[in-house]
Amino acid sequence: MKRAPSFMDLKDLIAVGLLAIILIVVFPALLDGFRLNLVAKYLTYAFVAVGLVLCWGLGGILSLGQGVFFALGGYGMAMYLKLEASSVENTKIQSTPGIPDFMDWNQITELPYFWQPFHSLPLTILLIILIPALFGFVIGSAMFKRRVSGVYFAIITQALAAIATILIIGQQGYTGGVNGITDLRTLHGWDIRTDSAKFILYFVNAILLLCIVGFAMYVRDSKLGRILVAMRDKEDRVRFSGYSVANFQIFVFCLAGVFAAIGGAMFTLNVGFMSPSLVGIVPSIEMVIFTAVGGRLSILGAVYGTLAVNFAKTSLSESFPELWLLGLGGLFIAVVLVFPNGLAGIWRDYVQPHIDRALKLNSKDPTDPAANVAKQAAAASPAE
Amino acid sequence: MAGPDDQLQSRLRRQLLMGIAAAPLAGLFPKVAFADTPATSAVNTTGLAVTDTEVTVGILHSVTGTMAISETGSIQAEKLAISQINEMGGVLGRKIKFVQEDGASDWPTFAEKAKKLLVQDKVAAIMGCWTSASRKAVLPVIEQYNGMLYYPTFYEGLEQSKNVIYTGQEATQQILAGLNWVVKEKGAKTFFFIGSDYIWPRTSNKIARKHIENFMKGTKVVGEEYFPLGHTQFNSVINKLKLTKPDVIFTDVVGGSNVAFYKQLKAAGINLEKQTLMTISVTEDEIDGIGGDNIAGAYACMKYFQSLDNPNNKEFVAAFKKMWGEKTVIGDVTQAAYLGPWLWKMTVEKAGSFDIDKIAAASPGIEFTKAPEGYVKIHENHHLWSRTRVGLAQKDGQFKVVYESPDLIEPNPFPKGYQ
Amino acid sequence: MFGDYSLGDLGSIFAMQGFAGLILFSVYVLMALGLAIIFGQMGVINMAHGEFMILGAYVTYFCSEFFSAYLPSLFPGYFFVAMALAFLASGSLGMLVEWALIKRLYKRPLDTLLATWGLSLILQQTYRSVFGPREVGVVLPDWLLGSLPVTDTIEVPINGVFVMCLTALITIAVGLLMYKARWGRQVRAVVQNRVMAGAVGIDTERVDRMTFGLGCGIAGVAGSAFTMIGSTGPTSGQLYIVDTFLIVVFGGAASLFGTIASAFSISQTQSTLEFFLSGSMAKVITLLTVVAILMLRPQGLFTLKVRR
Amino acid sequence: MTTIGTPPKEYLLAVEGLTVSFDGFKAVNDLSFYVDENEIRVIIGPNGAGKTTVLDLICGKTKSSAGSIRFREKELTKMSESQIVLAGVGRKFQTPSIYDDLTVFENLEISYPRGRSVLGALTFKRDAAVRERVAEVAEAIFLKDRLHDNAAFLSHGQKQWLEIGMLLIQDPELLMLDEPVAGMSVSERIKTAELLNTIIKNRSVLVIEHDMKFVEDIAHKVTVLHQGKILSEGSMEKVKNDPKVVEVYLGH
Repeated sequence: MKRAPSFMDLKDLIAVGLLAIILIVVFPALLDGFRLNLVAKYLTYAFVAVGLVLCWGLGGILSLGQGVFFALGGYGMAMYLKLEASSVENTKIQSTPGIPDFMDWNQITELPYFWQPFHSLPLTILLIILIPALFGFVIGSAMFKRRVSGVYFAIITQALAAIATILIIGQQGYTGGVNGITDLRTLHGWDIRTDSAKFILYFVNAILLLCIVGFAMYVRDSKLGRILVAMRDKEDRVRFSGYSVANFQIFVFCLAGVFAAIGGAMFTLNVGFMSPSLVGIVPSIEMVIFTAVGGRLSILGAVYGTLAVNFAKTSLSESFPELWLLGLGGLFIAVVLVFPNGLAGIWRDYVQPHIDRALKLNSKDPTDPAANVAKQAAAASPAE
Repeated sequence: MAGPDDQLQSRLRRQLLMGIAAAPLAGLFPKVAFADTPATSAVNTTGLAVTDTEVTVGILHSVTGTMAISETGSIQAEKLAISQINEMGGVLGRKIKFVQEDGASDWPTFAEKAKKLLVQDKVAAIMGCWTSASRKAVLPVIEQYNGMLYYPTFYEGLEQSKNVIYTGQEATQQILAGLNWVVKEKGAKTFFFIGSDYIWPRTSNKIARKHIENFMKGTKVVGEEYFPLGHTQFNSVINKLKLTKPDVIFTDVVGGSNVAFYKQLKAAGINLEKQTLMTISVTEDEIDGIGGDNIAGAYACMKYFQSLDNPNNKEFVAAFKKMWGEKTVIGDVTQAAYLGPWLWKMTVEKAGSFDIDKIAAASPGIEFTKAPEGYVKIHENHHLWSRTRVGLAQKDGQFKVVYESPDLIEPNPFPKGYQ
Repeated sequence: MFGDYSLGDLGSIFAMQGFAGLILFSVYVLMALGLAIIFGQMGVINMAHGEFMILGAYVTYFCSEFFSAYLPSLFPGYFFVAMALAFLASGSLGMLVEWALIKRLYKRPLDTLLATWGLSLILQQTYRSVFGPREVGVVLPDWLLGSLPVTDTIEVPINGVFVMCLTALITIAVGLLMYKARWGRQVRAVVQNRVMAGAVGIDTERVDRMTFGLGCGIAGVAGSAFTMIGSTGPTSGQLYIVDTFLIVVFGGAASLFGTIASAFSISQTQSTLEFFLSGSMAKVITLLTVVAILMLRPQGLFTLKVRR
Repeated sequence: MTTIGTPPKEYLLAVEGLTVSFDGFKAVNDLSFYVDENEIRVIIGPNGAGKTTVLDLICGKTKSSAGSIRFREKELTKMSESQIVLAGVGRKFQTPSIYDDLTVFENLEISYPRGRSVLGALTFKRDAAVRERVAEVAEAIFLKDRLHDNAAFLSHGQKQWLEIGMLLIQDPELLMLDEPVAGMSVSERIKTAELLNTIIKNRSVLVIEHDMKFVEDIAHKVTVLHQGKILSEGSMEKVKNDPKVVEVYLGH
């Protein structure tokens, strides 16, 4: 078969279809409103994890600052919702009605200029995409043009996450500080707090995630995806084949950032508030671990990994809160030492062969991207 | 036991109602108990987790993460109160069962767990939260699903909800009496504020500043500094203290930063016996980490100290230590957390129902005469009337009470003139 | 802002501010030294560095409790015993961790980051289960407290002087060990070419283990010293990790001298800014400056330009 | 620009006064040489003479301290690596530099001179032209049957060929090869020489090589480097008989 390694071949289609059925049919059928809303929250993290597969898994760029992007999206959406909730009507007991309550508490009497655009929903949505992209571009240009990579990039992005947290908490008059932006009510007049709204938002979230997964697969299966892998292996060779490596790194970093920001915005909608506790070092690293548990090379694995870790976290922390941290720590170590390709690797090594045998599905077709990725994973497993 | 008088009263009531002397046996005689125990259908019309013998409440604090340090005491106090109430026969004849959830020092987790407690466990009340941030995260959930939260921490005010009873002090209650005292007793003219960088210290300092600048004569604030949570280097601000030589250092630094701050203050030669320092954030709990030697001589301004000399408190401290060990200490928030289950019990009994709306309506006016801090009473605004005290830190980690406000101070979460 | 103060006041303030900066500098060097060895020399990203420090702090706490209960006469000197034990405890734990975990990951530096982060979570929870969630107060001998008055207004905190001396001592010892002793040459040989080093008869596994243990042991001593100025609780270690890494990276990872220079510039910036701005903004600006400079000069302050 | 006079005629590549120092050590010191259109130039010299550094400087991997490198009137010292490649300079590394995790086909496809921008790569279509060209090159580099194997599974010699193939598909005007036959078996070496002989047509080539037999076979002109400077330059015959060269290099 000399067909191009096409985006969404049969195998991908089946896998994505399965995920779609799980998300859109199985979960809503099995889970009550409360649990479904929890799943919605987990899925917002999966946006970040999918971005990390492209950025870290394929491109080899480990960002420990994805929380910053998550925050840019989450706070963008929260600012819009907060302004809508802070109508003059709702805030008439304040000394300055019409501005968010936390501004009033901090003696701010006028809405800051950078809040103004968030009066408009279309503009908010646009900014949720554009600001992270721009931020990623600035950071990426500065670092990748100077060949900052690997460990150094990870540590610098981690410092950015720390700075962002201190800044958000310190500038509480403008950001709500450590409390975050809370008490959000309506989206363009639609009450997002009701159970029916949460139900609808779950589906919006799930479908958006499926779109992102599809787009990520498109990127992976395009030549750009292969260049990312090539870059991870032999950066210089790519450079001396006439590619501007930095531009590709910037692109994939921005893309992962935008994915994270969309996840952040969906988080705000599903959870009903945004808080600096999702910005800092710890959440940023946790998002990396979701990706690692799923398998850093597998886009669908990232979604399942996120769900698995969070399900475990919720159920373990409900029954044994002390054990949870030990479990999480152990998971980190196990994923690194024993299962470097995470759930996707386990699936590929132990489950897939049986299925293949049963279905007599020929996965030897070398232009089949799923098989390629699997092979890449096998070859890449020990080395960075 | 916390309330022998209460116990006595309730025994008397039971004896009157049932003609049975042995209260603890009540549970063994369901038929008889029925006379004391109103039908579940009557006391629970909204589907809360109330059965004929049990009622479920939630405890929602951080067991893990950075806030576990502070919240442990609150959990202990709430469990103590619940076990005491159960020993006395429970609430409306029903034993209290609790479901404990871990907020993990993470505000979204608090919201998630609060929702779980209300939606899945259908708890009749939640004792919980510590930081303002966790309360702010939980508040919309509690209001949406119509729950009842008993919140123990002294906090910044600017909030009032039908669904929350604030058992700690709001900022004006805590601060103003202390400032008045320090100006009067120490002749203080100049103040330097040092706080952690988040809403409670900033709001508290704002109120303190307004009071100093607008409501007192000849006093001023000569410095105001904030540090990120967890900051451990205070030498620069200590130099500023030496430069400005304030009469009073007024601090609301929280958590582990306190340890660094007081150790460095002492090392820099600032002797708290000579330099007046007033804190609104250091309780006996924090002194455990700071070390009594390092903070002896500082004044703390709050409503409760473990050393309070009254019979209620003596029994409370004894019961607490019996349950949790001799070495445990009890701070302001721990005591406030202890009030939660009791206030809820009394409110339920007054309302004759577990229904949230009825409890919310019945809360104002509830008095607790047996509170370790002395008499408290729930205000219309769901905060407590309480006294404010100033304690002088001792080397052994306890406070010596040097001042107590003569009257109960009215809670005023939206203070006019302090905004 | 200086209008209100006399010249003499200002002079002494600048003197004390400079001294505050020096203390911060010593603290930073002490924090970063262990990491500079582990990260700079071995290339391992040890995210559990803070937890190794806290182990040292807990050891000090237990020593103080033990001495005050059983050997009160020797209490004034317990701090030295505590530091030695802290070094041994953290160092042994480090060697254990190297053996169980790190040695499998030398080729995957980014994965050491994830694995040691997991380790730090486990250690934190272990501390919490064993020592309780609250902070413990370490009682210091009297001679370590208080200050030496230099003039009427200038006072020098004794524990600050102690930290400075300790830092100087450890730095010199590490410097000698790494650059003068045979062992240091072996470490560098292993770092530069593991296979070749093994071929010429260096026991690379042992060198790795000892190096990692040394780095962790120094972290333990740092933690022990920090009980004088900071808090000791299960999660206290996390406070240090970002600062520490930035110092090492900013200095140019492979150079001990770079680490010291970077600790100096960062501490001076921070402590000067703190005097003029609020603590939060000082921190943000310092970190941002460091990140900005790292973006312009990713190799850090001091690195050799080498032929590749 | 730091040009030292104008060269007498139009060269494809003009290197003038090129200097680079690493912490004071001058790896390349005031080096000047010129390469003609369609010329095959071999650089030889003992270890540490600065041969690889010269290639690094030309392709932009290392930045020069002084001097100029002009290629078709473009100043390469001021261009980025990818711009230099786009200008028509291709380079093969000493150790085979290929992408282990991609197949042979994908390795070659990445070097195909189309879709080199981010957007271009994202919308790149593997059309007939691409497939034909890849098949053609794969045939030339003896890897026709291995097209869909991961490059990691190739032998050392095959990896070298693959990298040469990647350069071939890139079709540069100046091709720089760093020890193309190092580490090869005898039979591989013969095949490689054959391969090189076909690909060096219609372009200029700059080769670093130790194998004298091989050098004699292909070189138009030889440049001998020693301690970052030119020791001798000219035909193989002339260089071989230069006493200075004999002393430092060929003598032992």
